[in-house]
Amino acid sequence: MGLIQYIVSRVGAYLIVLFVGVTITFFLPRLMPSDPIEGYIAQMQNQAGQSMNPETIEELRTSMRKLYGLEGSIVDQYVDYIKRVFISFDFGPSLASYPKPVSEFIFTALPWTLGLLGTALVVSWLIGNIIGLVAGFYHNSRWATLLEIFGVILYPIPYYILALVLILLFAYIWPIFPLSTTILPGPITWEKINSIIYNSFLPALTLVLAGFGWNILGMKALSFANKEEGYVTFARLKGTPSRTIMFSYVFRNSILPQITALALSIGGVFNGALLTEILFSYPGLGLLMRTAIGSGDFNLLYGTIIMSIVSVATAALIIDLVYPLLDPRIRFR
Amino acid sequence: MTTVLKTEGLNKSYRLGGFINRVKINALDEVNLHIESDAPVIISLVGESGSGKTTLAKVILRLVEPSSGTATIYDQQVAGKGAVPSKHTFLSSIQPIFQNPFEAFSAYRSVDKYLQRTANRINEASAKEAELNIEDALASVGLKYADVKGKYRNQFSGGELQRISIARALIPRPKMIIADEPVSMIDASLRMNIINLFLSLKEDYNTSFLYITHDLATAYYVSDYIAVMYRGTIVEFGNAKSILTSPRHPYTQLLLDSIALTDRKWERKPFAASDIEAKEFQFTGCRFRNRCPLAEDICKHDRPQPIALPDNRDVYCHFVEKTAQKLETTP
Amino acid sequence: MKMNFRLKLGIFILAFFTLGSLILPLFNDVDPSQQGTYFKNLPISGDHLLGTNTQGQDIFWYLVYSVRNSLILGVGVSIFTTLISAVLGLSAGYIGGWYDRIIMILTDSVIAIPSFPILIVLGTLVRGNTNFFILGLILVIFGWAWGARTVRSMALSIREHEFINTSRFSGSNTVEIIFQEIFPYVFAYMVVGFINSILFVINTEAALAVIGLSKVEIPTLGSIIFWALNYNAMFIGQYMWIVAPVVATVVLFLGLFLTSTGYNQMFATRRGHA
Amino acid sequence: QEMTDVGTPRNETLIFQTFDRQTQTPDQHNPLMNFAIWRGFRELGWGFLWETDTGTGESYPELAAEMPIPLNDEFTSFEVRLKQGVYWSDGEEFTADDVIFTLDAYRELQGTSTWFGVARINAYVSDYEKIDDYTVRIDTINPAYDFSTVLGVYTWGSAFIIVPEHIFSQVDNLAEFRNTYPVTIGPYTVKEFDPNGFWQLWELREDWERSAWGFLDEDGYMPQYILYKDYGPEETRSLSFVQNAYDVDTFMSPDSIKAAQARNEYITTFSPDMPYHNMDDACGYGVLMNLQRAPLDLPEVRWALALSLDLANVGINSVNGEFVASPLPMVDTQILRPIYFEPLISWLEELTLADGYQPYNANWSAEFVDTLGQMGAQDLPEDPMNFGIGWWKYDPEEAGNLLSSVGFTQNADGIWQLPSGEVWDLEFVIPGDWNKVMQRVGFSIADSWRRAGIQVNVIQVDNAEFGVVQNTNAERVTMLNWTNCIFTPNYLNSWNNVELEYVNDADATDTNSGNQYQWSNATVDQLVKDAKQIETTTEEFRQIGREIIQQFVTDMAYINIMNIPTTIPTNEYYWTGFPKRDNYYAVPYSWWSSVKEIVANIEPTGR
Amino acid sequence: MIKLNNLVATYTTERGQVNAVDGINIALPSGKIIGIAGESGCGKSTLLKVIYGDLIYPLALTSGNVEYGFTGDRGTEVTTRDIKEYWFRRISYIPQASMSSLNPVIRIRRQFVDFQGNVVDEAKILAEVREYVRSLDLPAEAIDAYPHQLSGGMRQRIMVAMGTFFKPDIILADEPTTALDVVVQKSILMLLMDIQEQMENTILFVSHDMGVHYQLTHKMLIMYAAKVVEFGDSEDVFSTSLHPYTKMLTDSLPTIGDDHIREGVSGRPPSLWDELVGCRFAARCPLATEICRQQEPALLEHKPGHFSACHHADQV
Ligand SMILES: Nc1ncnc2c1ncn2[C@@H]1O[C@H](COP(=O)(O)OP(=O)(O)OP(=O)(O)O)[C@@H](O)[C@H]1O
Ligand SMILES: Nc1ncnc2c1ncn2[C@@H]1O[C@H](COP(=O)(O)OP(=O)(O)OP(=O)(O)O)[C@@H](O)[C@H]1O
Ligand SMILES: [Mg+2]
Ligand SMILES: [Mg+2]
Repeated sequence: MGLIQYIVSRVGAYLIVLFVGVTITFFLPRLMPSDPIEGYIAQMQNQAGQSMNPETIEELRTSMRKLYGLEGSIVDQYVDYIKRVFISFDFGPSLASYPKPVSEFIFTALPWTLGLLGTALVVSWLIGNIIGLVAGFYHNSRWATLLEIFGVILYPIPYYILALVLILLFAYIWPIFPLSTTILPGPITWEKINSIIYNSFLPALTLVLAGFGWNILGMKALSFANKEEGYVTFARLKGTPSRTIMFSYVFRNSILPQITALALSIGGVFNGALLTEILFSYPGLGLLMRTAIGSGDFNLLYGTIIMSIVSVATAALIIDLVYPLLDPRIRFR
Repeated sequence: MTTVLKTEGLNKSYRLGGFINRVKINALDEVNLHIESDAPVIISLVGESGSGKTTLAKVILRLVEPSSGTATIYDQQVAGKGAVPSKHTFLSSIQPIFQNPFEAFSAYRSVDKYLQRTANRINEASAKEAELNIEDALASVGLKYADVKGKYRNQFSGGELQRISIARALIPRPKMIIADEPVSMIDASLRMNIINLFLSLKEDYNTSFLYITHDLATAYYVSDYIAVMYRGTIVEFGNAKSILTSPRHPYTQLLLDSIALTDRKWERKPFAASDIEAKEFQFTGCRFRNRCPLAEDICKHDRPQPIALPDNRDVYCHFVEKTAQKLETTP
Repeated sequence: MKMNFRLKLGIFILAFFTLGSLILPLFNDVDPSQQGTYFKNLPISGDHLLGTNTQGQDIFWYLVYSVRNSLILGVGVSIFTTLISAVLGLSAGYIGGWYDRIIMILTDSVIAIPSFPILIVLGTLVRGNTNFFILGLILVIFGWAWGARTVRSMALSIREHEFINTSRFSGSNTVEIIFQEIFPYVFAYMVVGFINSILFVINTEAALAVIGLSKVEIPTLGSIIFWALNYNAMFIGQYMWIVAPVVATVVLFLGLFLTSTGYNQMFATRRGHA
Repeated sequence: QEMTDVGTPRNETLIFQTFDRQTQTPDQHNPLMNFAIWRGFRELGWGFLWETDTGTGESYPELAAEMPIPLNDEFTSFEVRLKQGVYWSDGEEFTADDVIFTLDAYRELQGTSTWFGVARINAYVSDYEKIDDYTVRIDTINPAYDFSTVLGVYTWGSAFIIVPEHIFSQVDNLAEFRNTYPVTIGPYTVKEFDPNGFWQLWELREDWERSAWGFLDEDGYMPQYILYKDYGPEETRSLSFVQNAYDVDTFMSPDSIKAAQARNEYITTFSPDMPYHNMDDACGYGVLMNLQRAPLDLPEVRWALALSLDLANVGINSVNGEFVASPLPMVDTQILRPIYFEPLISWLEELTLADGYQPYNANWSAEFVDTLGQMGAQDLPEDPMNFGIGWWKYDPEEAGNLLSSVGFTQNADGIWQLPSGEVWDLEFVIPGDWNKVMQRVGFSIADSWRRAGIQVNVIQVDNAEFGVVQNTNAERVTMLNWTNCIFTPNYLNSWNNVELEYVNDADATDTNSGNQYQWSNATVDQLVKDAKQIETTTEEFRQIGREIIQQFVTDMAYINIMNIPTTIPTNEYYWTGFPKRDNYYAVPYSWWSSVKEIVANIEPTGR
Repeated sequence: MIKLNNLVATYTTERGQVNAVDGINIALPSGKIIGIAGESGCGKSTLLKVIYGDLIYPLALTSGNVEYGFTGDRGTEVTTRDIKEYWFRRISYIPQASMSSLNPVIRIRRQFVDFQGNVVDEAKILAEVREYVRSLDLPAEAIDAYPHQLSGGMRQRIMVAMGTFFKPDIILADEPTTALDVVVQKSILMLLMDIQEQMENTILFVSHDMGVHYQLTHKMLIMYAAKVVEFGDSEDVFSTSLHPYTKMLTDSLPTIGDDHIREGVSGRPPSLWDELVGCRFAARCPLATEICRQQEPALLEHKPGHFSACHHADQV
């Protein structure tokens, strides 16, 4: 298979994954018993503290159906939807916050989620892999074992509890970080960036601590196995310093599967976003998703889920395309 | 007459390298071999490292799909379009000995498992028979079953593993064994035992061999036929004894000249082996032309066609007539 | 076969948890999940080894049942996810071609779709009619893809090794090659995946309880934590309520981890590696 | 000087925890569309024709100069006189033109607006006319005894929000106008807000005294800044509260409040003794049942559920014993108790079920106080009636009798089976963790039913689905709900459609549009129809109310449980003068009209 | 002089312990190419490992030590204890498996320098490497490639270059040409010979190919079943061997043009697991007598510089 064919086939698979994802995303929420409009009407009645008479409700219902584009058969809606998403990346208006378009929500939230969770993901991936590497490489050393046990103890602690403990420590008992996120509006200045970093530090730290455990385990297994390879033995026989062996040999060779894992775990970011954002009042896609579900806002839900699908699939595609640069042995067949 | 081995226009190309500097390598380039015989035969395949010997073996073993062409073993087409031999007959008639004995067994399975599987599956032997089959096969390569049992590949020396590989291939008593450098890691004394074993298998069980080797002396000792390969092409093919005693292709001659003998020391003159392997694979004409003392313009453009000589061999050289006398083999 | 210290300690921890949580309930006849059985917020005492919580339940007994249920669920689900990912990943990697492509599109789709919102939707569909079986099924559905993808990529490179061919010429069939030749190479990685999956199940179960896919009334490590958090246990000084399940989870995981790495090491030693 | 997170002096900023944590529409301040409702917009930025005094439940004129003047005997035409000298924040005067423009806009936006008020007013008002700059006439479709609460404010809701004509008339498409930094008529203007919707900062107008409700203030002092901000879920919020980061919380659970008080002496609750919190919320928690669907169509079964509900245990386990029980289908508040509860006590004591059983436990509160005492609770009130007038007996045995009487049986495990012999698997919908207190109450109820041998299947659902279950018969078996929101003695706001014509089939999938109990009771139907023809402040109107209540109880149309324990702790480090039991001038809630009164009444401590 | 003092090296396995080098006591002259031959599994590689000082689990040195005949940085005689410090600077190792001995993901040139610890001036070292590689008539581009881009022969030559770059005193080569064709093999051997001539280092060269030994070596060391059975000048060993096993090794091979049937050595080498008494070759030896089965022959200097461990050395 030639290079072009390889790229074409990867991109093809990418599009199919997107398509399958988008389709599942479209149909599943339709099965939800909570009709967004009914939910909305109920909410209105609660807000008002007064019940409306049936005629008013009926009127509201029809006009909202029209507004939200929920008319027509489900097939029509689907075709229309696929067209809009794939051609103009338009998810329609939010149902709960009509007429604000979903894309506007997403574009406000996305940078926050990517900024915080992306950074935390990469950092914890790096730390986890390095600890895993050391633990696998020096598996007989006491220090490495200690480091590994530390990771292994931290790892199973439920995220939420870990976060609470950190909050207690660093925002309450020893208040060097804020308890809740405050982000001031206005143009990006140094001051603002500083404030964002200050406000994001604790959530990021939690994500990092909670995240690297898995990388430790994976990397340890990989590097432990990699140590048996002939070139590692030979490097040792060359008298190569063990640090060099560890990084240039064992690490460079075991990191490849971990890179794939990193790309795929971007999906986890969107799940992880949820808890973090709730706990730290941090703006982002996770909270948006939660709101969308809570209020039965299909359009917003689609938007966020598709955003997530696109990110993961794109990351995986990029990794696949870049992989040959990382692994010179790759041959296309 | 049975067609013991026949390849017709066999081609196999690989692509090497990354995105930018990718090269195509014709590891097999129009390989045509044909041997008809009622008696079992031993065919040696010799040549430069990387010249496509293993590739040819793998095509015959159905492990590599040829880019084009066909291969036939004992009247049965095994490779190329339309080859669908039944699995069991195929396995019981052809068995391989792989080149790198360290790679031939999993690091996670003790090597005797492979022997047992072969005995159980291909011989369809009962547990007891299997035990005997294995015992026999190992004994014929100088090993004791008890020393092999339960051990993993890194607990053997290279030669031991190679012998175990051979023993495994012997268990089904196949019609043809494809032996890819089966004795490269075995000491001289045992090596002869194994080579003699091949001969007696040929006598007693009618087993034919495709014997891939760098050891030209043993090739001379056992083979009926020999094929010499260079960069994916056959350069000389035919009767083993005559080719090895009077080579007619310049490469064969170079090869024979490079043997480390035990009675005559090499002349210590500057010696540069070719290294631009990938480049030579790209040549349109004769691939040996860069190192050939006879090379002329025609060698650049025309792939030499086989010239059949009366002593039952084909030589792929434009200047066969000039090679009858010994050449200066400085490339 | 000589066991190393790691393995011994790991097996000891696992045995302790398994036996403890299976046997102890035989000596108890109070439903630990019933509210208001005792006065609330009682301190640690001989009657209540870990005190009682804000709902008037005995924390120790609740924990014992929780460990049992979580272990059963975790191990059950992990066996299936691991099996599925092994079978699909290895076969896709080994067999390749169309089969591989279809499996991979399936895997990638499952991976790319964020599970949480979908689970919530499922939760509303199942509408409280859940039991451990449905819960397990859902966890399996969302748990296999990751493993499958990694295992496949490993299988892709392993199938190029010569011993695969040796095995084939020894008469092994595809299934045997996948499980006897390729599988051992991914085994260590899968064991890690397996214990990770147990942890995933324990932690996800609580989240699923919240969205109605599991029942928070049934004692599990997840539900204890759910309740402790719901009552802000850490802040109101009910430390045992929250510390006990976390310590249990951590120790349990440590047990799994030590067992798996200890075993790997033992096997490596057996194969003659340091 | 200490500053807040948003850069204002802390001691000049009054800070509320937001009600809904985050809003999706922080920049949306156009009241003709759905807007950021929990950020003080309606309370601080706006004004209405009439407001509700949350302390007494009475309406009073705000933008109007006086209460509406009925122009005919049918009560369908009213003259509304406006105050003079009220100004918008940009200096324009408020006049009848604004009212007329708004009414016009409501008409125009019918069908395109997502604001419920538009539909509500259009279905209510038939005609209107400007009489002069400060007078308008408004006609209604039906007799409108509730004119001042519909065109004004009912406790917290307001359907009619008057917009500045001089701004809105410049806008092309009102349905897409966001009005991000609005011209307000209240004393505050939006200074800044979080684009992500976590906070919003209000600043006092310089001319606040000529704003819609500047007159409420008596001492000439109002806080310079008011911040609505989310301090996270309870786990982290309670920490912030201890650190004096904000002043007024919303629904913190009783256990956390106690723990917070132990750490910070400035944290106070509504009352110094139990139950510490204000229970004057308009709504109560109750179990809503599908009265159409077997076996819940049988009053015996419904009574059995009520009698196997161990309220003392539920209250202790879920809300630490801090609640007010109410056996009647309304909340037991300072306003309602004298009117509806006290007159019915003797009737409750004599109430007998068909089998002669007397379900009422008048001693419930006293017994409850006893239990609390045994458990070591402190600050128990001298009058047990603080926990309510009483509740139903906890008597699973009688519940069993009732069930047996309609053919139920118990299996070997003691689980109740339907007359058909199948296990009775009762579906019980409760809110998920978006409403923790209800969630806990729900699980506790389920627990006590289970102990009585009833197999309960608890389903936690999300906000949106909860609304659907609430409004769709097909989805509902039983659910824990906040319901029956009656704040003023005018019960019609909740009961105006408990009428037969609104009852759907047991399995109807359409949304119900009235009679939320789906209760068909001909007597009540008639009573409601009668009540609609009567002035709401009369004794006759209230007598009808008591009769309806009796019907509710006898039928056990729904099991009312307790007033919503609206636990609003305050932190008095920076501000003091919040409404407390001994200083009760308004309900203490930060999302009701009471905010106006609170803002006008509080004082800085100078710290 | 490299002194092997009474070496016993043991492998630990599940089944127990096995001595793969069992009492080797001999002095090897410096500055010579010493060939090592013997049946497969007799402990040649193990001996090299021991000499190299690569004693990690499961291999351990049960007794004895090696003196390398040079003094180390601390001015003391280097022995097995501290030889590790001199790896690749004064003693180097060329393994057989060039295929798997090079890191597939980094370029050759990095692998050329990464064993030197903290390289101060990498550019300078690289230039030296380049110069050295060129001086060996290897294409300089080769070191810029990834291993998989090179042919087996080229990789093996790179290994030779790598192993000799620091002009070590001792070079251990374990079957470095086994997998290569004779043309390439010849080029590598010539390369080694040239290097040795220039640097005068000691090369221990393991091979099964007696022809190679004949071409290359100055001295021969023959092993059988974990023991040394013969040691002497190559000329002597090939022409007048003093051990029947050596004789079999040299005689059993066929030559081109000679159509005689060759017999291998009958029987099989003893398993190292068994208890071994007497001469280990006795079972297969045509000269074996009772004494051979009873008593283990010592390695004796039968002629000046020519050692043999055979009771019947005179009859060979
Ligand atoms: N899977 C493969 N992908 C790409 N190229 C390959 C592959 N296998 C072999 N080649 C290339 O094809 C050529 C022929 O290889 P092959 O292994 O057949 O040679 P050989 O004659 O067996 O060599 P040797 O004597 O070293 O075993 C070589 O250049 C090799 O690099
Ligand atoms: N890691 C190991 N564990 C256990 N036994 C081993 C190990 N490596 C080698 N052996 C055993 O030690 C003996 C000597 O092995 P060694 O590799 O030194 O032989 P060799 O002479 O180099 O053989 P070859 O010529 O085949 O390479 C053999 O019997 C072998 O089975
Ligand atoms: Mg080959
Ligand atoms: Mg060896």
